[in-house]
Amino acid sequence: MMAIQIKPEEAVLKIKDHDSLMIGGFLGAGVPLVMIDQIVEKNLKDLTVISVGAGYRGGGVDIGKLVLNHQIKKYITSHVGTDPNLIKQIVAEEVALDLSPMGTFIERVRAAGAGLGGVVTPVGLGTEVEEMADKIVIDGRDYLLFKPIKADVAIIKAARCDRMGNLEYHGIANTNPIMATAADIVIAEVEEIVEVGEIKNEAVGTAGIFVDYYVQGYSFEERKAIYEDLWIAGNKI
Amino acid sequence: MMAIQIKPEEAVLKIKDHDSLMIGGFLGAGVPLVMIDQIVEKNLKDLTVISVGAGYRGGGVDIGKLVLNHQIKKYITSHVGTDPNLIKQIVAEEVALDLSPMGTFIERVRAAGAGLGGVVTPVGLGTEVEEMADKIVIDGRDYLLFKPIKADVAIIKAARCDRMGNLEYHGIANTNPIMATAADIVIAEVEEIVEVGEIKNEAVGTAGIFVDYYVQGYSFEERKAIYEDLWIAGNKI
Amino acid sequence: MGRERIAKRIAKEFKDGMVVNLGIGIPTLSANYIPEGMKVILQTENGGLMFGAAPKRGATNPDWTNAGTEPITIMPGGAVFDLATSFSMIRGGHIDMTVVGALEVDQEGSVASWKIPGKLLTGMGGAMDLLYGCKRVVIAMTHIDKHGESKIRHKCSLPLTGLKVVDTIITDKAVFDVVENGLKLIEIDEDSSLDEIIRLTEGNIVNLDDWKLST
Amino acid sequence: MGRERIAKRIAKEFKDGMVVNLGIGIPTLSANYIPEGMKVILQTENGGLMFGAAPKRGATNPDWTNAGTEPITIMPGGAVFDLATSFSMIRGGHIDMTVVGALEVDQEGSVASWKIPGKLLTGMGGAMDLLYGCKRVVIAMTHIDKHGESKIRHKCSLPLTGLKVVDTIITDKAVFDVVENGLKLIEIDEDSSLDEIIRLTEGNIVNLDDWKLST
Repeated sequence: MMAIQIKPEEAVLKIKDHDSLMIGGFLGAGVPLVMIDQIVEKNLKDLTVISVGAGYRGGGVDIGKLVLNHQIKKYITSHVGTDPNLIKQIVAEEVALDLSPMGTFIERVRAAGAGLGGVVTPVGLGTEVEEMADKIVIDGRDYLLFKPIKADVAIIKAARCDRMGNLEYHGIANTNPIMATAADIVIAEVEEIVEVGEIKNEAVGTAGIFVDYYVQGYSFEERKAIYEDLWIAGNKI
Repeated sequence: MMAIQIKPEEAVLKIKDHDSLMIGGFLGAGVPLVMIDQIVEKNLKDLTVISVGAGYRGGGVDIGKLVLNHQIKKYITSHVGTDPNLIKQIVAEEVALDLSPMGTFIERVRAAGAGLGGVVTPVGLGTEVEEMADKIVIDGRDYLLFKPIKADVAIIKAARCDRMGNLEYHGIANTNPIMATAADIVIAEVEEIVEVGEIKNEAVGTAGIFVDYYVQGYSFEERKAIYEDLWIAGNKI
Repeated sequence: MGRERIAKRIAKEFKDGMVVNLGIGIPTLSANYIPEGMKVILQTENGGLMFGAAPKRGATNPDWTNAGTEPITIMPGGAVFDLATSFSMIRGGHIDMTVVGALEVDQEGSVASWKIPGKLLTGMGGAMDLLYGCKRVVIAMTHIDKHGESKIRHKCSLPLTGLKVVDTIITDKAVFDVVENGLKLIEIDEDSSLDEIIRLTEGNIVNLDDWKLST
Repeated sequence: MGRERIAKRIAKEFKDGMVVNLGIGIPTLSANYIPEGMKVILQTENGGLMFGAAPKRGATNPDWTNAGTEPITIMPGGAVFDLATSFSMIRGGHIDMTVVGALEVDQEGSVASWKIPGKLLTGMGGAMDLLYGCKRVVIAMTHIDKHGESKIRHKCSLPLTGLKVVDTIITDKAVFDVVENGLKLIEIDEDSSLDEIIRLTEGNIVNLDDWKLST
């Protein structure tokens, strides 16, 4: 079915308590900020969040808001070091943690979207990661076999979207194009919605056939202001 | 090391008799035509060709020239139906055939380039393909496990290349970006060589770090003329 | 000849917004019969979405081709991508329907299309991925072979392309759905008859009650 | 403090045209010491190649960030890509060198950096992929911890990030290569001495004959 535009407050109704929820982005960058705020407002509970890392450094920003609001029961990721609140909830066993190395994590998401049965990787051999996977031998060499990771809903972030749901990414797209393939329902938050034909065939990073709903997020200038404030506060610029 | 520009007749010297050679493209489309002609001229022997399919329909064009010149000892592919000469050589056991389904084939090439130990796919279960792979069970479901496919040399085709070897593809890139990752030596044939900065960051389809050598191929207009002639001859247009 | 007839009948399976991969031959022909105003998103497995009619001489683009290396156009809203992305799309269940030809289909929904031992040797190409990965698999073929034998079999005799993967069979004479224990007759072509269908179909038809005459 | 000293020493490992991934902290600092005229291609694992200096206020781009979500610039000739592509690049052996910090390294080239049971819980992030996949692994860290204990151990006591993966260790006091049966001393910092290095290095130094004084 064709992707359709809805309001963020309608889009959030597609997510239910106890859902597994992929959130695109990378440790705060390239994250669907408006949709996350909606999830906070809607106070969805017991979510299994699937994200390559936690939210922006220090916590309380983007995904960190879901943490502060105690909406997460399980976190499937490769890194939580940026959010001390999340670490506290993990230590207190309020949130279950499911870790894999970053390259393995994203390959597991890709496998789910690509109809593959697993990921065969040497990364993590000889470490505790061996306990997180099965070991298999191919041509006399050891590998770890991981299962795919899929989700009920993915909320992702792109720069532009056309009326068919085709997404164009600007800059570093990080996990967004991969997560777009691996969830039953895909909601894309974009800076700008344009007419069909304005995004060149070659510039389509996620084809519209993967997208169910698209919502208007912050404009590029608004996002720039949000991140500059964070960076100024953190003495980064 | 930085990619460097060389002449096609120098580039072909990087390929040796008995090498495994990936050839980008798809059944004649998006193929490195100039480099293939060089390989014919150099009369390289006993090549293991790795290509998603055979050459342009009817044979004798692009990869089909290597067939006519009896330069191939093994063909790793998913489809040879377009080249009757190749089929004859396979039937005569002059050329060994190593088949896998198309999606599995390209995923095996990707695995080699991506440092993965294998490909786990359900495609081909219940068919003769089961004999081409190992069977594994994950969560009670059967899958086939295929090994990665890598090559000594890959010759690929892109539209534009900058002086750092960054490649931009126009239209359907097919196997070219994947093969660029899976060979010890990568030679890119391009229509146009431009200065660094002319290819937008987002438009880089293969980063220059994957490319060892780039050569000037036919221009877009020349390629268009070549394919229009083929299509007119075949009553396609 | 039944080619156009089959193609027209295939087109009745299209729905607005559907993502479809059409095999070469008759299935590709069916694109000519997409109803006016309906948007069907055609995928080509070499790496494109939303392709349109063949271009005219002089207006071709050597980088816009279909899986048969024929020139195509790509429409506004279309996308191009590499082959790994294309087959991830196919295998990952993101294509709503594929329509492909076959040498044989059987009552269990298995299909043979890629190999005749000692005779036809082409390789399976993308067919197995399509049969496995697409949400709905429609086989389009002539009902009988050139020797008059039914191509709808109890069990395929040729090497399989896919095991128990077919949802619907469209021939020049009838339409069947593959159901629990065999085939359900859905439609009979107006130039055929129930008697003929029963006579020319080797596979078990388990439901003969719900068919209609196609127009 | 030795941070700048270590960063400067790391920079001596750079070669023209090299593709390098620098870990956060001291390794990232070393980019400031890339010799004039030398082109080192920096990769950031979140998905970029050829990043340059941090931008000024007002000139940042929220879509151009490093793995620490700090603003970066991307230079002409750079490329951006998704995370699967980035880690394929890393794991597939397409990065010439990575320089990362560590809590401990041992004489077998194993390294611990991601976990202190009961204390530090962050997840391994991309560290394991980098250690496994990059052609050359350089560990950059202070020679001793805050208790004065050697961070170069016979055997790592903390959970490993990588088993037998390290090629070179750069500290504020010395440089070692990991060789067959232990560590080969390559360089001693001018403010240190052979005696001190021997005293402060728990891991086996098997070759003490080929070192030079760093300047």
